[in-house]
Amino acid sequence: MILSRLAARPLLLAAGLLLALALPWMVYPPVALDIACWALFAAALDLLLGFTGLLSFGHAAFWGGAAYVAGIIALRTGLPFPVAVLGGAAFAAVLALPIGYLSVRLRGIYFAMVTLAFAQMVYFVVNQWRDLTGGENGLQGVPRELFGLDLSDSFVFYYAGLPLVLAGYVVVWRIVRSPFGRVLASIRDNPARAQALGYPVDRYRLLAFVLSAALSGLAGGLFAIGHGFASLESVYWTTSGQVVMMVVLGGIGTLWGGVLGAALVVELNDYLVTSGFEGIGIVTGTIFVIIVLVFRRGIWGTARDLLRSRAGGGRADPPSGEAPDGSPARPEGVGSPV
Amino acid sequence: MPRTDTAPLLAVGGLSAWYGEAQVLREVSLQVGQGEIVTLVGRNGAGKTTLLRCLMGLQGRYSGSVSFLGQEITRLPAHRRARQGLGYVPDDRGVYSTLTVEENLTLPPRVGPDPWPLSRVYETFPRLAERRAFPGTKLSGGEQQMLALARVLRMGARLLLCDEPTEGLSPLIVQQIGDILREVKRQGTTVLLIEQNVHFALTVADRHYLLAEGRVVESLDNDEMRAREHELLDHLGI
Amino acid sequence: MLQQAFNGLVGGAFYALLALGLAVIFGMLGVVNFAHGAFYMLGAFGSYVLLDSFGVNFWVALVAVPVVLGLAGTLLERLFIRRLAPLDPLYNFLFTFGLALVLQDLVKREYGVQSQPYPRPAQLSGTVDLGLFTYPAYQVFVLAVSLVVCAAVWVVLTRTRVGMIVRASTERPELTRALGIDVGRWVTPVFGFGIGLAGFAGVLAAPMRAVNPLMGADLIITVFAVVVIGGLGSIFGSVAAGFAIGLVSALGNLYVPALSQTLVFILMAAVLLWRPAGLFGREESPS
Amino acid sequence: MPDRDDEEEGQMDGPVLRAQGLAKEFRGFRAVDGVDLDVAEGSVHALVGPNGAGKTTLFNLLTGFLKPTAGRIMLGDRDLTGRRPEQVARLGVARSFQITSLFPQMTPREHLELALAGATGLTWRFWRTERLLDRYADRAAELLSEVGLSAHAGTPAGTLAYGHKRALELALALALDPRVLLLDEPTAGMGVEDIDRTVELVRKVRAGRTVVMVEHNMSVVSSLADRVTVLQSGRVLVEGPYAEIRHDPRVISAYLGDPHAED
Amino acid sequence: GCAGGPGGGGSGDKISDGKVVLAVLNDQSAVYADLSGKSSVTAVQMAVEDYKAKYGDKAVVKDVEVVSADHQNKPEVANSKAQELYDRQKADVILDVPSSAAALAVAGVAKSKKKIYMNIGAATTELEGAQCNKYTFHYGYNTYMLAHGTGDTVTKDGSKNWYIVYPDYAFGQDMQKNFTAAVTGAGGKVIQSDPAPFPNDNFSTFLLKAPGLDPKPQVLGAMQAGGDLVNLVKQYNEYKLRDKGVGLAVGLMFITDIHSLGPDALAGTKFTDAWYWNATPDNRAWADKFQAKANKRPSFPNAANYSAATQYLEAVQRAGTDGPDAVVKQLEGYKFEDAFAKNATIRAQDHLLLHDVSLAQVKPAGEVKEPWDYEKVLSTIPADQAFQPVSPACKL
Ligand SMILES: Nc1ncnc2c1ncn2[C@@H]1O[C@H](COP(=O)(O)OP(=O)(O)OP(=O)(O)O)[C@@H](O)[C@H]1O
Ligand SMILES: Nc1ncnc2c1ncn2[C@@H]1O[C@H](COP(=O)(O)OP(=O)(O)OP(=O)(O)O)[C@@H](O)[C@H]1O
Ligand SMILES: [Mg+2]
Ligand SMILES: [Mg+2]
Repeated sequence: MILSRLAARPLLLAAGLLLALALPWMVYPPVALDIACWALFAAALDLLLGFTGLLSFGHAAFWGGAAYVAGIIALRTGLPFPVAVLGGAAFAAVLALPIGYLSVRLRGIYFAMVTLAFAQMVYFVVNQWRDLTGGENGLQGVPRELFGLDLSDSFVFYYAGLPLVLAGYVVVWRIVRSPFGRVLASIRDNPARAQALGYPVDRYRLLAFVLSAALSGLAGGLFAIGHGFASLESVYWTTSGQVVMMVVLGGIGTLWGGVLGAALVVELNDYLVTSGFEGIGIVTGTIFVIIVLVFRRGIWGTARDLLRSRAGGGRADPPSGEAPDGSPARPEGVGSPV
Repeated sequence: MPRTDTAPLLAVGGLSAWYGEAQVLREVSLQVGQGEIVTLVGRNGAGKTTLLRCLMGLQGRYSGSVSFLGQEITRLPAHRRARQGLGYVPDDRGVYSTLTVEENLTLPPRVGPDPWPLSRVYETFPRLAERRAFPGTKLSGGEQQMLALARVLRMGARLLLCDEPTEGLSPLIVQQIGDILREVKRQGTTVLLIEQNVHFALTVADRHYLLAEGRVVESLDNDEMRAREHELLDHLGI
Repeated sequence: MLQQAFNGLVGGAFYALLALGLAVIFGMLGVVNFAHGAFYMLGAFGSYVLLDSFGVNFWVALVAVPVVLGLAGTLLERLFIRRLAPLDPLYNFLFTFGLALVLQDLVKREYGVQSQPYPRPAQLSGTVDLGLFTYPAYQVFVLAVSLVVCAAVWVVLTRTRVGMIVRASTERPELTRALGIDVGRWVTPVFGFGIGLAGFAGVLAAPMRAVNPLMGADLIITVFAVVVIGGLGSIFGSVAAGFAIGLVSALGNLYVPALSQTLVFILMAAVLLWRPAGLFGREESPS
Repeated sequence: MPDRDDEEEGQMDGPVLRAQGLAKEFRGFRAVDGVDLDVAEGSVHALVGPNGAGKTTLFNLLTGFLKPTAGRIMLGDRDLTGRRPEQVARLGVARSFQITSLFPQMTPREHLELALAGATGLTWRFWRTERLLDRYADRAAELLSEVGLSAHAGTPAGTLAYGHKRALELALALALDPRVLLLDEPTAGMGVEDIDRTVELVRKVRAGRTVVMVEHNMSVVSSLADRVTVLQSGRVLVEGPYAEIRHDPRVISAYLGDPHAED
Repeated sequence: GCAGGPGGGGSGDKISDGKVVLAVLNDQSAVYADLSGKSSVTAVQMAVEDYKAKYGDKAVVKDVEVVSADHQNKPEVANSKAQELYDRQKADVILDVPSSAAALAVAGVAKSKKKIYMNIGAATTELEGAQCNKYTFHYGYNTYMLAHGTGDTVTKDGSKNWYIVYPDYAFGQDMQKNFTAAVTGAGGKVIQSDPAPFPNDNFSTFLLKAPGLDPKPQVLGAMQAGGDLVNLVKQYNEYKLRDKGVGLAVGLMFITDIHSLGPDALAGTKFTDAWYWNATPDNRAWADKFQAKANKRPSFPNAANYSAATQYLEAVQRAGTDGPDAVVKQLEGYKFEDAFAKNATIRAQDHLLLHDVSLAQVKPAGEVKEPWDYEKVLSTIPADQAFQPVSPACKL
């Protein structure tokens, strides 16, 4: 039993890696890159939502902001694309500092509203700063440069970009399993207590916010290079909503769930676009509503619970949001720990 | 010994309760007669709070039967039970932060034959009168406890279910609460009390049920309790 | 200038009405209703459909549409919101987000994205002389009505037993039931009422704003900012901030057009820096 | 009743924690109203007073959870006034909460590891593995057995019985190895056996520390406290050793009621 | 796929995959859905039928397929879908793609895949400016044409003083610039131009300000589009600016806008239209055919899509192959006339379609005789004046 558990993790990791490598064979390569980028974005958001207990509804600002910066770097300097992408991620981190500084003092739902509002502000700035961003025409013609290699084929570019995504993923995973991650979880569960133990709660939240933003930026920058442009759409609030949807669909606080959610949402969108069905929002919105109502733990979370109860091992955690002592207290975060 | 001359106000039969897979009450049966003060004693985690939650209809999973005033109420929702005359003082005091002290007091409907008027509440608890316009949770712990008790008195409940009403109260206030309970009893109100403080229990109660590991292990009257106090302290760690 | 200020207040009336509904629902149920904008849109569409397909005039719509939407809200609460209420409030936020997408796209599918025409009611098509300047009668009407509605709601919530019961039910539903109050009976109508308010704002908007499926989506984010500025959980603050922001953005358009779109958000940032709980929000207590 | 430590035994070195003219106003209501408090190094100092006297508020001020309206707080020669809770905790003032406050999904062991790691800066290392925290396992186990929680080291705190939660609270405060330990009603809601154990525990941990406790249980106060400050309506009513103040008529009328202890 | 099948009439290896695939990529669910969504797919299908009917057995391509995709007005989706249409669905040409960001994104794909792309719905002049490329064609209208048509004509008609309100984003800024140039060029004066938030539903600030400007403007130039335009016009009427002597000229208006506002709200407003269904009997004949299929009157993008598809097929017919380079060669400099484009040339230097456009005015409701009968054509602006000269930024 214990042995099989020990073996399960590396096996799972290997399977994941294999899947990541095989993806462009299974789906259309540009879509594969979309999935990879969104998956990283979802994981970065989950770092905040599931592991710190903060629902950011404004992550489009970091994803999109980084997309523009990466695009501008690539366009104006012609540096290799990983440099541009990292530049975008760095920008996202810097942008996250003031936004995070103002937002992390707020709790739960207010945090969501305020991040949403700040992201909208970023949207307006990008829209108006036309000389730099191209306004609503978008930033067009971003090159994919890597020491003169020919990356114009999406299939090839997927493999060129994949290491960045995987690296980002490892970072997320690392953070969650670090001492820092443990503190985040405690802050999520009881911030006043954490403070009394000597932890400057808001600063931990801020660092988590900045890290999450940087990783979102990494994903967004790569996304922009992959598509060859950055558009206003990427900083719009629907993008924030979309990534939250992916995380919730996959399972909050599960890390891997986000990947699943990203893959499903991207594929679904891709399918609906050509299906001739008007009203994509009806389908995605309905799925989202059903998940929130019925499978609150998301696909991954639900599956994991089923497996666990089947295996008869440790009992399943109580549904997140309900304190295990049945007290009517409303915890501030959404997530439950892994 | 349980009085047999009147039909019991509250009768509990074969009550079991669970949290998840953990069973915390096992076949608990007890009776409380009209006008009695009965305490539940037992060490931390014995299941006292859970028992009260079952009586009030707040416990998620339980089996057995509860009857009040001769009527079966096992399946009634909580608010219907309250309307029949059950008054609940939860162990966390249950004070609303979004309501002022006075609103906290006047929130529940009057249910019994003899509800206290607000003026009497304020006479008895002058602290509350002073802070009447403040949000409920801005009161100190002890003040909140008073508020919770005062609230069910104002409701005029026939049976008070009090979960450790003296916890965290100063000796003076504890004495005062003892007085109130005795006064309430004189008026014919019945009280089922959870109490850790055996001295206090002895001064107010008529009878005691001892709970251990979810079972009623003893039913004692005041004299027996006093006589066996030390033995019980040693064995049960009350 | 004075005229501009007045005009700002009229714009602010919509923020205020929406913020009020949002704050009532939030204050009472702890739910931040992302679909509020969608219901505003449904209000406007409702009056359009009534007029277009059934010839029902504005005045009837002004009553009927909020009532119907309010009932729909009641149903919504009964079926869904209630199930999520005991959980973290974020779940209801997410739920209403999904709902907003669905509602918006349903209307889009039915009527397309084009803006639909809706005339001003004949009685209000003239102008009113306000002493210092004349002003379109309809706008004066909007301002007056929304002021009255906001005041009435505030009184009900803070000064009546209904308000008290609903506040209690929101904070500790289980305890409130144990104190003899049938919580379910109260929470539902309040939610319906909040939705009705959004619908009411929508009907008011129809004659002066473009009636299309997207009209609520962007507005709601600004209203969020308004609510944050006004003070978290403060009904009075939300309404006051609604009017104030209307005023500020009208003057902003005039004097600093380059900032006009970001002004609300800059204000929000400033308020957060200075008073994290908003202008009228309650100070948080320890632990 | 209980044997109290001789007054000479605790080395009274002058105040380690000192409040001067401390006041806190809530919307015009003065919950703490000009309190001067000197807590001697190494002593156990009890705060008693009727409900609503301002004891918890005073604690919140001392630990930075509330900002004082007026007055100063000194720890040794350091000024604590206006510092944030985590800074106060780092500087050596730890507290327990009157209403238990834990991380419901974490086990007691994890609680303690977290408390122990807090001061080290280790917890900023988001790139390291959490096994790093294992280095505190021994000390955590020690603390758990001290408070009698060894058997529950691996149970999620949310499902512990109340008494155990209180014990964990205490262990957490101890884990910070504070100079001054503030305990808000450490025995509230406990049975006699647990109370005795807690008294023993406090007696044990006071060595080398200063303890300030709010307590309503007079037998606990009498057996532990070197000095007692009686608060009423936000002001200091009387201060002195327990033996003195228990007979003070003002204290009796304001707080103790008619002669309380039968001893 | 029956590539090189028997009886293929020699088209076999000349036609890639044995068939020609026309892909309509446009907005079928967001803001432009009514203007040019599925109805444009219908228009393209009409073009295919007409092509087959015209050439019958002589048609170079026997097998013409029309596919479509919804880009939801999201450039990312447009970008991915364009790649997929070219790669997987073997599209030989992509048509339509409204909104500038999506249009430019697809132009990039066309360039790298070396496949033909004929844009219809985008207003940006970037397509024939800095972002132009060998495989991209711009069809129908652009900001220069809208601004110059209206600005020039209205000024020359006597409204010399303008107050311009434009939405603060790329399209609006473009329009503002072009309008100012046109007005000044025609001897008028722009007294002030103000950026308005976008999106925005409250324009009263500007409307209140307008009559008080010194000198008083004779015409308010509104550069808003879609919902914002509707808001602005509603409020313009509310404040009775027309009565105060401030007329209204609109930068971009589609017939669908008039339909949604009701003609009375806009009566008298002048604007430039690329094509109006009831302008000539010829237009009307096509509009009738269209209505039989689509159940509504065509917007100009509908007609433009028809025209683009027709001209593409004609070019394939002339080239005898669907090889992109050969087709491009056939399209460049081609002069023609069809149901949409009159006096038309595809300019070889930048692939912009030049054609006659009209200055139109909205009829008051009293003059509307049938559904969608909203416009009166005031004058025709000849193709060579309607569009801008070749931009030096464009290097094909
Ligand atoms: N929400 C819960 N989930 C799981 N177990 C619980 C929960 N609440 C209580 N328990 C367990 O049920 C048992 C009985 O708890 P209960 O609160 O009824 O005890 P009690 O006698 O009131 O104790 P105390 O004197 O500490 O209040 C305890 O072992 C406790 O750990
Ligand atoms: N955040 C607050 N806002 C307003 N008043 C408050 C606040 N916190 C405490 N008070 C008031 O300050 C007074 C002192 O409260 P405190 O909790 O300090 O009392 P206490 O001495 O600890 O009482 P107890 O022993 O009952 O816990 C009380 O009257 C209380 O109502
Ligand atoms: Mg209990
Ligand atoms: Mg206290």
